[in-house]
Amino acid sequence: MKVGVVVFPGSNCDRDMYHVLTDVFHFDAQYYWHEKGLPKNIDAVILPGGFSYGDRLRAGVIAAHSPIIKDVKKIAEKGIPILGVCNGFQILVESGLLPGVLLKNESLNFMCEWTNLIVENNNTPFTNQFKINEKIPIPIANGEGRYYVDDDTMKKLKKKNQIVFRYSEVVNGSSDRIAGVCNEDGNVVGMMPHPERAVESEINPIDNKPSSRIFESLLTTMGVSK
Amino acid sequence: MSLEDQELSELKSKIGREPTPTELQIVAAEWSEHCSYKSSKRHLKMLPMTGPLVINEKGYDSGVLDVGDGYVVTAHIESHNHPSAVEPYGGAATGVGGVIRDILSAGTRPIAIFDGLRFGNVEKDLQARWLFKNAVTGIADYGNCLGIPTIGGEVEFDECYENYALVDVAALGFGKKEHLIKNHAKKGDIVVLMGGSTGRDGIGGSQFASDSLESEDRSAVQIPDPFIEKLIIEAVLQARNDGLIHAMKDLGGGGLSCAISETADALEIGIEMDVDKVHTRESGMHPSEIMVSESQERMLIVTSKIKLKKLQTICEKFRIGCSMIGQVKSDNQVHVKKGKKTFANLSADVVANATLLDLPSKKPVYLKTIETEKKFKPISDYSKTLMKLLSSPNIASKIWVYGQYDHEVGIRTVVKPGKDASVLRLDNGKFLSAKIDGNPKHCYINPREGAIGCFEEACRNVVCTGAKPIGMLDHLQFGNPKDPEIFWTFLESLKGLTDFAKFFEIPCVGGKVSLYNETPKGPIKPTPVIGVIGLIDKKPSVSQKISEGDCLIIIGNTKNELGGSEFFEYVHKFVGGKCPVVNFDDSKKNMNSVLDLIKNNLIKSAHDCSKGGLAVAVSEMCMTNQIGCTVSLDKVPGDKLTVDRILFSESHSRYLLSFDKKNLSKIKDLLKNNKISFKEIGKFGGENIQFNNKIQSVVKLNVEKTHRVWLNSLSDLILHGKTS
Amino acid sequence: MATFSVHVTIENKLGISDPEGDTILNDLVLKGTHKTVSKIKTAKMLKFTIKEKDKKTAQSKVQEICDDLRIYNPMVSKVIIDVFEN
Amino acid sequence: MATFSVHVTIENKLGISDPEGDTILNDLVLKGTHKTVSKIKTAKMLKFTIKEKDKKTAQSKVQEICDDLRIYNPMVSKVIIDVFEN
Ligand SMILES: Nc1ncnc2c1ncn2[C@@H]1O[C@H](COP(=O)(O)OP(=O)(O)O)[C@@H](O)[C@H]1O
Ligand SMILES: [Mg+2]
Repeated sequence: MKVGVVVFPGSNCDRDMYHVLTDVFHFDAQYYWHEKGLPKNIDAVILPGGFSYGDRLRAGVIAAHSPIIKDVKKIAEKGIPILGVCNGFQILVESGLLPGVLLKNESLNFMCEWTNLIVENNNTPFTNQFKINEKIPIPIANGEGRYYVDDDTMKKLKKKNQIVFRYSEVVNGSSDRIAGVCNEDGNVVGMMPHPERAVESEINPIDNKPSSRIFESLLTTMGVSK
Repeated sequence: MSLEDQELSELKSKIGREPTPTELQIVAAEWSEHCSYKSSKRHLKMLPMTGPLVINEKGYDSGVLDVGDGYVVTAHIESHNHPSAVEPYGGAATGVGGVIRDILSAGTRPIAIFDGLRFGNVEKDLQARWLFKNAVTGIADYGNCLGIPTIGGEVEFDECYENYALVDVAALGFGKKEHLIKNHAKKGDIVVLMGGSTGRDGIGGSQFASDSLESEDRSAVQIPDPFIEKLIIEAVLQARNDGLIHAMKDLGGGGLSCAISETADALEIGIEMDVDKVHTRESGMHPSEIMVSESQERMLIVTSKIKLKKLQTICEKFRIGCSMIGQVKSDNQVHVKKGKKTFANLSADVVANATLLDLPSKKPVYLKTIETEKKFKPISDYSKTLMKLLSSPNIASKIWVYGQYDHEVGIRTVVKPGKDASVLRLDNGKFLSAKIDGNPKHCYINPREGAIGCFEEACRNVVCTGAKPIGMLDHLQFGNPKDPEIFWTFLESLKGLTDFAKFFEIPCVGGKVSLYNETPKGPIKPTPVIGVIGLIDKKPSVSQKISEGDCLIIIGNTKNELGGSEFFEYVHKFVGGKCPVVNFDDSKKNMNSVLDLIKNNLIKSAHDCSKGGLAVAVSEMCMTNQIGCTVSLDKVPGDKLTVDRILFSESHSRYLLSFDKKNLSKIKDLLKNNKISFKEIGKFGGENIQFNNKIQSVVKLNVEKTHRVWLNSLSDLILHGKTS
Repeated sequence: MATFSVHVTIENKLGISDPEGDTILNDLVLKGTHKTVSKIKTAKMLKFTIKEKDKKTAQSKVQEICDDLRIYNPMVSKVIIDVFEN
Repeated sequence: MATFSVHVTIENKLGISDPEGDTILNDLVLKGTHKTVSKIKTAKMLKFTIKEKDKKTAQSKVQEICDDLRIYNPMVSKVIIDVFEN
């Protein structure tokens, strides 16, 4: 159960994610620098949040051209679970692994606040321990987090059940309040909120159990019983 | 940029010859107020700087505190006032960058940022609004990109900052004690300049910071590059882990001149460097320009010949510049060459140690009459007055500010901004609490008591989280020190802080002096800003939700101290009166008692009483808990006072405690035992914030509605120009 | 070979909202005394300095860069490319 | 009265660094196969739609708006204003 945490220049939630993976859920996690390749036998890959390349030009666009993304794409095709969080989601979108685009928040500001997610698809490696419509208290922290797709893509997303999370209320102007999506196969998931900031009760002022299920889902997928 | 005549002759006599033009530039940069502290240094020595937890090492740019189990916390505070007043976005952002590098240079990872922001009257003054908005974005963009949470701060508006800005930034670092950089160097070691390239931007910045703003120097503006800074942080920490750093210093005011001469002086070495080796952004820069450029995001590192390769490999990985610019000599000289040619060769001691001044001081004339109160129109509707205060820019929620700051990254933030102090968890199971506070309105009326008040307020905030104060940072911001009246206010504030620090045995672990803060209308009010760091051994006090039937106790006396209060200044537009004075004994007793109550798990939450007085503090508790409260003003302990004074006096050492009724007798016993002045003054419940005087209702406000106004009025004002 | 300055303007496609332009218009310009402005659209510009054999190659080369490297996101934006001889 | 489209380009003054342009050049464009690009400078553009009596008034009006409302900070940036008749 090897989980890779990809590190780009400017990633800044890599260490948080690593801590949660190893110390809280006891995965065998390892960092991979963006210029390196990923090993063949990896079991899951996580692209953490941050400001890769300082968010220059557009969040995620420069990192999407990193050498490691080629490997991420190969692994994605094999059906291995891949999760992009915040900037990781932006990178997945910019590299074409996920549909849509993340635009500047309607407020035009960086927003750091606690939100509630609603689970819309519990058929992904990161949501299989949820019930549909379950609520997850979780924080966001982003400037470019407004998910947008054109009408045709939206239809497709709905048809193929690719909407994974919605905000329970309007947060930043995302199309249909979308907070996370997956690819058609469901193994590549991207989400703007930060699960790694919500799984420990010490720093979660509301309830840490729902977001923990994101990682427990991965454990289940990988055949590890809790 | 130049030396004063008398300084020039002093330099000549010290070196026994005419200085070269490059030497003149280097010395002018280093002898500026900003770098040399020439006006303040001899007085700053009065502050207590040692204590059982303080680790002192030569050459540290930040204070180091031992928090046990092999871990240390580092702390520093800085301001970027002049640059922020002309380019608020870049000025504020590079301010963050600078203080972060100070934390980094001790060898610790930065884990938190605090910002203290002061501007003119944002309700009337569009320029102030523009400055404020852009400074906030500058801090947000920089800190967020670095992935260092900005977890607290303060915001204040006062007409004395018209056309000006005070942007203070404090930072905390954390690391293993064994990883602290020991700052040593020996002959033959290599001097490396790491990070961004050197350009003409920011030339003369430190002198700029020491001039009044009239001489606006355009080239002194710096462009922030948080992305490079982030790479520097990771590269430096990796180099630290690999033991590649013998000594390190960040490049701040005075650029290379300052970094080279101070490193040479502190480590008692000589440094010979070649400006041709510095990676520059533009061609054709003169040696003196390279030496005084204040381009941001650069670090000076001393390493050995053998370790250099490894250091270069790390820099290559992060794609940041790494120039070997010189080497360590045994002669204590700062020797600047361009190729073979010498441009400066001065003793480090001469450059790094400007002659300290002993400026005259004199009690300001205005203080003679400032305490005399005017007669005021009586308040006819206290509900309206309280609502007005709660929506005023100084008291309204600052969520528009901290909501733009990533305050969660790093997953340490246990108590988030929006309460009193914020709390971080540390790797050894302990918790760190910190807050910065200032109060120029009080300090203007009484520079000494005002400064003590800021210190006590920061302590109170930290104590409300269950933390014991273990260190203090001071940032002393005043006008032109050559004015004896201003210098007197500086000395008074400093003496007050010293007394308090000694009495409470809270060592000063870092600080900064910023002088020449003058606006076109004159000097700013004295503005010391105090940061207090507290440590929690076991469990922090995280506010529990207050519910129906819970009780409210106030600790501490309410006195006739409306001078400099928001009530006088915002409601009555009056500057004057008697400002709050801290009684040291009461202060200590109250602090310890609150800590005792928290330790014994007796209360749900503690909130300190400060700006806006009791009325505002109770309202804040109600609003953040979405519950009403009925308070009896006649029960409030202290002087016999009129209703307005009980509601709005800003007397110090007061705490509001909420708790379950079942703990009442235990709490009372503990407080009585500790000989504390306290009273049970209210009950939570219902949907109104209500203050009664005996049987008469004085204030009645709906919690939900008030909450909405308090929460949104600052952003409405800044974004849409709405005043409520 | 000659050096060209190529201006790439990245702007929203028709129908994509531009909250920033709207905010500058409504909260800044129209709040003041400037009532003759009816719309503000924001765009981002990149000015390339490029060495190519002629204007046409410079243009097509930059277009290629923009497409290949996703200098703009085609779902929401378009680019306008103007070439100037130096 | 006629309607004009006024393009305001806000860019850093000469000698002021442009970290964003540098990153796009070094970490994106030059990492690929596009070696003929030697510099990229970023700028921001605002496209105003404004009704004024003539081109000159449109130009000066927009300049005034930019100065008054601090659409740019003259300390670090400059504006270039181009007017087009609609
Ligand atoms: N500029 C700022 N940056 C970050 N947090 C801020 C800022 N201003 C205020 N806050 C936060 O808002 C809350 C209230 O601040 P303040 O009114 O200064 O508190 P207090 O009166 O307890 O000192 C605190 O948690 C503080 O950290
Ligand atoms: Mg407080």
